[in-house]
Amino acid sequence: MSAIRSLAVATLILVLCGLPHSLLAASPNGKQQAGPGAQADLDVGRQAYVANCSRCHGLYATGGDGPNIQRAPITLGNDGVIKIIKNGVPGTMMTAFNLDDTQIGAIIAYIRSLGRRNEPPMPTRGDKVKGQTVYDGNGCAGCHTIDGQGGSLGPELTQIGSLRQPDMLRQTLLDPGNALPTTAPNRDRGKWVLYTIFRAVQRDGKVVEGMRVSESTFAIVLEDAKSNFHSLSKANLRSLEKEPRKTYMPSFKDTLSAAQLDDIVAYLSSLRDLSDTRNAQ
Amino acid sequence: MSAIRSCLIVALVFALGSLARNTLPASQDPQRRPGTQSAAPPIVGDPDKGRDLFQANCSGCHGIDAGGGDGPDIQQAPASLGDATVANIIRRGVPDTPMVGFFSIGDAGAADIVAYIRKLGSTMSSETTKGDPRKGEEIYNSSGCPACHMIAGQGGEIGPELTSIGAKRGPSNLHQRLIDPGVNLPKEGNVGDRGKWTLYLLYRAVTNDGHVTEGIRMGEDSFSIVLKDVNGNFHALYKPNLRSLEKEPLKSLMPSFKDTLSSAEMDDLVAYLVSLKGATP
Amino acid sequence: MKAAKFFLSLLLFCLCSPSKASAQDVPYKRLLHSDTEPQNWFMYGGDYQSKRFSFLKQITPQNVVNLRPAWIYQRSRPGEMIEDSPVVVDGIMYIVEPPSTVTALDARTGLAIWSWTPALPRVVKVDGYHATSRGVAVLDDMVYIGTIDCHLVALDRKTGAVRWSVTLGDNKINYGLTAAPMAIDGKIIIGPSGSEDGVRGFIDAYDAKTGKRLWRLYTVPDPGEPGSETWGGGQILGGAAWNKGSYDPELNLIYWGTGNPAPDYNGDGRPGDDLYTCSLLAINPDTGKVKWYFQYTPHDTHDWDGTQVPVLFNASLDGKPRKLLSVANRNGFYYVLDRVTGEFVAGVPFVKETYAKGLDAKGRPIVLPNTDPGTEPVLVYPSNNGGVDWVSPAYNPLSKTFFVNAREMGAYFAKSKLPDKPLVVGTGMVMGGRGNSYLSGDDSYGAIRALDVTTGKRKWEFKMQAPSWVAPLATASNLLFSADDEGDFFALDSNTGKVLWHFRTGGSFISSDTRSSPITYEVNGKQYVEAADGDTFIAFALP
Amino acid sequence: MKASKYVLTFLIAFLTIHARSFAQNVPYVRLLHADGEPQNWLMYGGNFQSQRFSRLKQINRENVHTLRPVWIYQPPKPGMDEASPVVVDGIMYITETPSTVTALDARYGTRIWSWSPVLPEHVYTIGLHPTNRGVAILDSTVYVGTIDAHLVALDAKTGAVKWSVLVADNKRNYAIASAPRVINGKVIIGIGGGEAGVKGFLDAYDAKTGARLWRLWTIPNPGEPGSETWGPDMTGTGGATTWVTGSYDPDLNLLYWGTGNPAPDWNGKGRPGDNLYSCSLLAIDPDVGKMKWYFQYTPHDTHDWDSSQVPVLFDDNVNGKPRKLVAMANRNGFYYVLDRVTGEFLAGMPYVKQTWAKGLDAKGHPIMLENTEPSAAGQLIYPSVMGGTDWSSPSYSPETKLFYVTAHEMGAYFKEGQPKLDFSGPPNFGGGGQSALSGDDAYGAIRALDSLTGKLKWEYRLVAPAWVSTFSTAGGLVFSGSDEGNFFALDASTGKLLWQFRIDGANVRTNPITYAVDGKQYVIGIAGNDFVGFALP
Repeated sequence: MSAIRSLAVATLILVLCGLPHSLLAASPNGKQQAGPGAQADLDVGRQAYVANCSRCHGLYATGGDGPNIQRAPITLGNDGVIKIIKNGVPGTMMTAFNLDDTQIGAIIAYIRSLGRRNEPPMPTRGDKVKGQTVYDGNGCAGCHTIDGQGGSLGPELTQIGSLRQPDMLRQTLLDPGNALPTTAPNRDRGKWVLYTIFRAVQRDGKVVEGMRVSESTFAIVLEDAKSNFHSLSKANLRSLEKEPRKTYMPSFKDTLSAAQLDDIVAYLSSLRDLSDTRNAQ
Repeated sequence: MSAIRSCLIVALVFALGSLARNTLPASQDPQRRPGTQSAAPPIVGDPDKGRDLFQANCSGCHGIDAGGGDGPDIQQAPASLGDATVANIIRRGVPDTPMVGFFSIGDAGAADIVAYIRKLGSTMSSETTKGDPRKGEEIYNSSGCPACHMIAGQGGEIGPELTSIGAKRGPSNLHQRLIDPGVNLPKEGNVGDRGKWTLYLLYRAVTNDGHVTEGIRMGEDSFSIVLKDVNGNFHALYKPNLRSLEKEPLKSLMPSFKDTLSSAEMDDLVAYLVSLKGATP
Repeated sequence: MKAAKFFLSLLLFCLCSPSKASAQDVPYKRLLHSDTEPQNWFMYGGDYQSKRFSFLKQITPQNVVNLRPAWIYQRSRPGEMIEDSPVVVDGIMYIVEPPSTVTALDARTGLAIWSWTPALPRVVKVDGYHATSRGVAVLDDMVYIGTIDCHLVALDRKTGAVRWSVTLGDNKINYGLTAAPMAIDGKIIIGPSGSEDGVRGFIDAYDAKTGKRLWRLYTVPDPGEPGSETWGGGQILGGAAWNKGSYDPELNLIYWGTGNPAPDYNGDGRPGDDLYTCSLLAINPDTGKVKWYFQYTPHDTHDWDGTQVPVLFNASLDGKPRKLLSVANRNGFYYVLDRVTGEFVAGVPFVKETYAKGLDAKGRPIVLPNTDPGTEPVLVYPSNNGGVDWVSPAYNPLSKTFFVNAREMGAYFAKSKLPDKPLVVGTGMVMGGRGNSYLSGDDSYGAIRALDVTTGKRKWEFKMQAPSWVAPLATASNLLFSADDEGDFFALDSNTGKVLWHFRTGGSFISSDTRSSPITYEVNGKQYVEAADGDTFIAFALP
Repeated sequence: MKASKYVLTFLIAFLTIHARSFAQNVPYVRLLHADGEPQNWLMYGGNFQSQRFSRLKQINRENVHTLRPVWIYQPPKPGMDEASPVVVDGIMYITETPSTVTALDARYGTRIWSWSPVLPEHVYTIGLHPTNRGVAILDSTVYVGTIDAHLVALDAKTGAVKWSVLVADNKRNYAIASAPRVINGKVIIGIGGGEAGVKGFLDAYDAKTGARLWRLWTIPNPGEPGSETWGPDMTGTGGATTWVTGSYDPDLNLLYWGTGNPAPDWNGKGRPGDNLYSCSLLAIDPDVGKMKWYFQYTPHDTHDWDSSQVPVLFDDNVNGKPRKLVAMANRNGFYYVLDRVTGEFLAGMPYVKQTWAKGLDAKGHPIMLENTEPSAAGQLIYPSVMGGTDWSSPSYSPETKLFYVTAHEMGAYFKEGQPKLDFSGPPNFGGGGQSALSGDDAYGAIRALDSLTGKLKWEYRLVAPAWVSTFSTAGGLVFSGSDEGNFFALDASTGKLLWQFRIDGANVRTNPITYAVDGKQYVIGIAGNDFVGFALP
């Protein structure tokens, strides 16, 4: 898979590029619109969704042959999604569906109900202001970028609060190697684990260890701990092994107090900037 | 120009291609085939208003006479696609091409532009014809035309297909071609900044070993050329292997009927050709 | 050597002598003996037996390392993924640019000669299939294409002018053509897609000259007709025969696979075997009547269409010469049948499969419990894309080896409640659940597998990063060409599976798709291998 | 031989230092000495002088005929790719239409990351293609201008946005397709939109923060010096955009940037006078953003002949005296050599057929002929609206001292129409247009000009006018392409065809480059939607 790292990005790009831009414009007001959420609607919605959408987007809209659309009603607005369902997305597999408005409304309500499931609640404990000092005081910025500031080794955290549950953030801080982030299910390939560390031994015995940023049947690109890219032809490798559960991120189990942990989780959860970074300028 | 021949088609494809992926109002007849008129009643626009709008917004790419420039020749677009379709292309653009949507022009403005393009494109076909199409058809068959030309799937493959020639060429133009076939041969639509290219242009190629090939240019680039000889055979020639490659302007594989047909017969034949406005089967 | 010389001279004759007109015509006779013209690739599958095998030997395991692109042709318009398997006749290549544009190329330079595009409805319905085409058929002086809006069109081979065009089914209810047509003596045969909307599958035969329909064979019965009892009184839907079949001129039988019943993942409404879905039909092309049928997957609830291309071959079993055919089926089993009688000869899994204990003496799967999609997802191997999907296999008759591009992947299958009122065909997809919640890509892979053609026993495999969508191509020089899902086209030693050469064609799943069916041909004594990827058709040759 | 050995060893030495541990950090000093690391192609134009000359010579006259593709990359969204890749230590940064940035493994063409902007509902691109010509890199940041006129800084490792600023309002048809020019701590970016009459300017931004340092308007405000060249009524005056990347002389600390046509394009009645500073070359002090000198190639242009060609900087002896020079093959059909210290005109002559000027006077001003203005009936003029050459870059070889340009031999009927000068509302074209001559009456050519005089040394003819940049190498080669998708190599001193390969592509608008990884030299050809890497067997 070329560009494993950018899969998530790519899925997004697929959506964004594919859409008539008009739909993108809908995003701001999108948040205000709340889909009809009555349970009856949800059942109708699930039926209609399963019949028409699930084959490509998965039963829980997390993607499959098509992209993950759980957040589509939030980022595009109901109108945006309605347009897509009615008109399809030119140049993609998303064709137009001639469904009546009630059906479409029910489908969107169903997708929103799924989306909500992923809307992380703000943690009850912890002080996000203190959390930021914990973040700055523990070298997180050395590897992570927030709003354009920080290192590039680890995932960007600008929007992490809206992507990850607090308890999952906590888990990751305690046991980073466990449950590494994955890509959205892509086409017929399933999800792929991001930031997986590989150990490559070249024919001349030279060892390269790094995170997989790109891999194909014949070549792999690893990014080492110093954030240097190593482009390797598999034919020149004596061995290439995954190192599951291994990660460049240290565990903060022993370095952070329970309180500090709550604070930093609170801080991370508060990072929910969904706006296009540059428009914020 | 690879596939000179197909450029016209390509130009059309740009338009039609967009229809498949771009949604248009329900006034369109989805089963429409090229050459036939749109089922939608032509929008009534003002060609004079359209002229200004066209020069302001369209001429830069499509040429001031709509004969093509950076963009394709669109003189016949309203005739072959229907007014509503062209109006929609003007407003919505053609996805994945430089043709952006001129949404700001509005429906009325688009209609005006279409009216102007129609005016540009229909300068010839507004003429009237004397002569009897039925007699003309007999002359067509008895004069050996079907050997080279195809109408509705029947006939030869050397000359241009005539199934809908009446929708593309006016009587005087057709008349003139029957008299002097080599003069102003048909041209392909202008794609890119290449100007229009002459179709059915005869070439004479002499290979380094002295083998001579004469035929119609089907495709050419800077290093190779494909000629179709009088038997309809393709000859793919690599220019470095050619001693000489000469255009034979004014020459055509089609004989002149100046002396073989009486002026009455000529009128009948022209009348028949003008009557050919059908869609391809 | 001698053979090669002969072809060479034949070619020079074809391309250089003015009288090559005759050579550029393709009478049925030439299709019948396509093996004697290895310089041409006459049809989808290469020949009537669908071997995807070439007798060309210029490119060998020794020199394949020098293979490089000779030319590149990029489609003239953006569109869906290219799944085309080109046809090459006497130096002219006929390709299909998605969805339904036919373009004739100079097979030596990739220079376009003519191009034809249908005027499509502004919204083309393609529920459950892609807006693309897998290729054309040629016969005499015409090229035949099935368009995405379900027209079968005959084009002039010299100009691309339309000779005739007929409508098979209404695209408004999701009938569409993606398969390459089959051209036999005076007939064009093709079947439409559409099962995901519950359309009724059929196979049509048309007069090659006039476009007059000669017969239509529905793949699922009308209520009351024989076979209807296998639907338990439920709605009889699906069975689209959306891929190409094979042909035995001597037995005068065509062999054609049928697709899944609808709804795909919930069979509650159609108790029984659901004939003749997920089956292979042996059809008399003169009458359109079924001589025999064999159902791979009775009562399918996993979207395992039986539309894989059957490969026809002869072999002696227990000392007796037999006329056989084999299919690597989407359900994960490899089948060998007697193509005269339809009798089941052998069958073994060719990928991991967890839905059946095996096949009984008649070749019927012994289904395991809890493999039917549940209200809660059930993990089953293979996934809904199967052990292999529409992607053709290849067969090397010299080494008696069958090559398949296998998909090692499982999926969670779940069914959903069916609507109470009967389905109205064409109102949207009727999946009745879903089967594409895949296992992690890191837990799956793809592999080119070499099987003994009579037993299905594996000889070797070549593992790939992920399941791929590219057909293998076998040559007499013991080469096997295919490509992975990341956009690398490669050559293997067909005896060992050792990779000898690879080239990055750059499509890959993440940019444009890699879903081609490579072919090989020869012009002026130079052998080419063609592969499509992304937006690009590439012809490879030796320096 | 010796030389080549030297270069090779030098190269290997260099690579062993850099290539393995893809350093990926590009301090300004590396850009300054770009010629010192020929394995990399660090910026648009190859170096600050925009010479598009590579000192790599592994691929040369003797072996170029064995050149063949080694990988292909196809962007997911088909479009007309005009990118000029940037290669740094084995990583290639390309742009895909309209404004996507992608990092590739330069050896295998596999993708590492990709970033796309979220574009607004409607993007105005009147008179320009929704495409992008490349990125700039400084330290660990990649800079790109987007079609909706933002300038964005991306992390070179991940594509994460570091900062993004709005350069101009796209609703007024301001758009960016050109690559930024990065100099010490500054990002210089130009804009397009002249066909909609936007008012041209050049901007400089702080590379670290994105703060705007200065803006230089290319058209004076009413009352300012130069305003008198627009006639009495200055309202709605537009054009003189800066839509192709300029060059830089670090010693003189001067930027050299071309400006586009005045608006409306084909009807000059509303703007009597020279229309400064349209169709000019501007020499700018990058510290203050002030013009040091200007040279106007086409006063009062009415043929859409932007002077948005890349100015090429080189030094040579003129009449025995060493001079610092800047040369441009202009869209108006003339080749110009100026003193880049003073802007003094030194030499100029046509390099394609032109029928609008009798020649250039001592100051380099064109001596206009009668009846060359667009007319309602249509006035046949050479060159066409495409000009003798357009934005595709030329190259200059310090070894042959030749200037290699993609020439368009084509005329057109220029027609005057009624301009719609409403710069408050939606974009408009500038009153008129052209209908080009038949393609059979035109052709293209790669031409080698004497860099000091513009005299034709040799030409290689093409079937049609091409839109492909050239680059030359120390291997004695000139690479370019045809409009039909052929990519080829010519002998730099004779113009003899040495190799060609057909990439094909609906729209061929290529900026080919060359680079090396682990001692292997690659050439990138781009046509239509394919990026093709070529190398020796």
